[in-house]
Amino acid sequence: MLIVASFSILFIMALALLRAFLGPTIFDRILAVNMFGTKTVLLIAVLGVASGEASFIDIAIVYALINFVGVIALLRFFEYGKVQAEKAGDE
Amino acid sequence: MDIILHLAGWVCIVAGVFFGITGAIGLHRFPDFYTRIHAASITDTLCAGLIILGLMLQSVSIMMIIKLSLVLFILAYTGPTAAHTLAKTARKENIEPILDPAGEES
Amino acid sequence: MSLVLGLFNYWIVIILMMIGFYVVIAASNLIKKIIGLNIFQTSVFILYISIGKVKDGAAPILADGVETYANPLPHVLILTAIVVGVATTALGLALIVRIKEAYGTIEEDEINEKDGSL
Amino acid sequence: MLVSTALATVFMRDLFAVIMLFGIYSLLSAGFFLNLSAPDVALTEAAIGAGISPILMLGTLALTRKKSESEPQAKKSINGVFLPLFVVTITGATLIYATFDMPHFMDPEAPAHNHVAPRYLEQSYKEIHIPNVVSSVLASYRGFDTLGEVFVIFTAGIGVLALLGFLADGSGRTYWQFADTASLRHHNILHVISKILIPLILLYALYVQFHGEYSPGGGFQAGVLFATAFILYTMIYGLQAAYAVISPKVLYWSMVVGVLLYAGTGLASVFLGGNYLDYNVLAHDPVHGQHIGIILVELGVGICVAAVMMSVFFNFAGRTFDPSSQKKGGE
Repeated sequence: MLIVASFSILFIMALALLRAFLGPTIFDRILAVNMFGTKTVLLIAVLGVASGEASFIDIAIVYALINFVGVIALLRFFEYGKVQAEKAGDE
Repeated sequence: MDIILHLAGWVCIVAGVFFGITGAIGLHRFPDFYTRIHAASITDTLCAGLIILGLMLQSVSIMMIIKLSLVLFILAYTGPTAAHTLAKTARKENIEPILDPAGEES
Repeated sequence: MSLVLGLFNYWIVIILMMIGFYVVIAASNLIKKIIGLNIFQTSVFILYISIGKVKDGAAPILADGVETYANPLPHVLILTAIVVGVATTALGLALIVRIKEAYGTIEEDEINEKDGSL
Repeated sequence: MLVSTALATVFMRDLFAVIMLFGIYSLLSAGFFLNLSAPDVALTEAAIGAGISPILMLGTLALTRKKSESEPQAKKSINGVFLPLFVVTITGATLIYATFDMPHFMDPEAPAHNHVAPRYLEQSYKEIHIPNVVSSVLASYRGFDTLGEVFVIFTAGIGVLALLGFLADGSGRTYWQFADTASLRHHNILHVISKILIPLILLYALYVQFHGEYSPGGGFQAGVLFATAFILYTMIYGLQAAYAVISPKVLYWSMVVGVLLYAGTGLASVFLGGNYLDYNVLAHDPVHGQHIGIILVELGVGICVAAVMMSVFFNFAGRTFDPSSQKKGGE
């Protein structure tokens, strides 16, 4: 049963990946990346419970944190690049 | 008692997976960026929360439950924040939402 | 059939490696080249880790009642290799920044042109 | 999962958003490592592949990007596409031919498993008394290798500093822009949340550092996590605020201190009558000595990695368009 759960999470991940490829705007991609990360966390948690190893959950925690930082970084540098492009355009 | 917990866990996991799949389909079917954020954040919070709750009900060791609740805590904080920041930045970048409901048909 | 299943991981590694290799050769953008290098690197990591996997083996953290473990040696090597990899990537990116400042571009052809015209 | 990993990379080269996809790719490969029962490696790959390296690449991108960014891709000649493809196909075919001699996947009889690995697995608990074999091999049996790796990281950090310029004076003119113009200062919710999250990440990094003997983790991962917390802080509050918390000088010194702590542990064991990096002599009985040695060494690694990552990030973040180089680029 947990196998079924993990496979359906994989399916969701595939859909999110597709959105990341297709995404018309850059924000769609970031959104898909974020969702993908969350689903990875879930997948690891499911695998951890299925195999009964508590140490897998540690990794899930790290993923959750890092994923957030990554998304913020994407947004951050997107804005940053915009500001610089405007500045370069002004000169 | 054990069986009830087990069953409740499965119900949570199945519901979570259901929400996840609907959200993922919504991510593809919805017409513009803001509705897609809605779909994605449903999967981020509801699906993730339910699945982890289900796993907590399933798991045996107390350590694993503590760690899972930590994961739940972090996800509950980061998911909505990321979605909010994303939406705010997108609005600043002048991504237009589709406001006219009839426009969806075309 | 067992041949395919037994060697599947190597093939995946080779496909990944060749993709990375292709990107390194063909892409003219220097940042893309670095990314290709990273893909190549990751394929090597996967190769090592998949060598380290033993059938039914648990993660190499000793516990009671577990008989077989995965081979810890590749894990150690790759663990350090990942960190070293990111350090070298950072060095490469720093070089790119300097190239951009010196040449005003990070496309390989344009850099060659500029060198030729000097 | 394997197939989707390959798929991800195949599509990756098409788009300018490759960096984002590269983050996904790292996550996938980390999940793959996890499946292959290598939690330590998965932890490292997650922290680095999904965190640090995309951030650094984005930093480079932000520094080097100009308005015309996707234009040059269209003008690839046939020669430029098919020749590499040809070379790649030939090489790949040769390599696949070579795999027919390789031992099968998950085969316990493969030569890799019959060399020193069984000894590590059987003896290390007796000799070192640490459940996580990866940690004990990393810090003790292969201490020399790890020392070398730490020096490589240290050197790379120095190299980046040399290339992107020292900013030790703290008040230079080039990086004030970064702090003012674009920090995510207007996002109030983000501020509050990251105030909660940053201590959590720091705490977790310490847990990974000092619990590394019992669960996946150790100096490398902890250092990266630690750096990630500071990077988050920098991204949200701006560079000046980050300098106020931890100044570049402290970073440079802690880089050196980390390496010296590692090397010094080795020297200490020499002075106490053992070999270099032979921790047995550090305490009255060997097992205890090994514990002390591993903890010290991991601490050194952690400090060094964290300091290098942070200073590299600060260098990238602090670098903005220099007006002079801007003019040169316009010519």
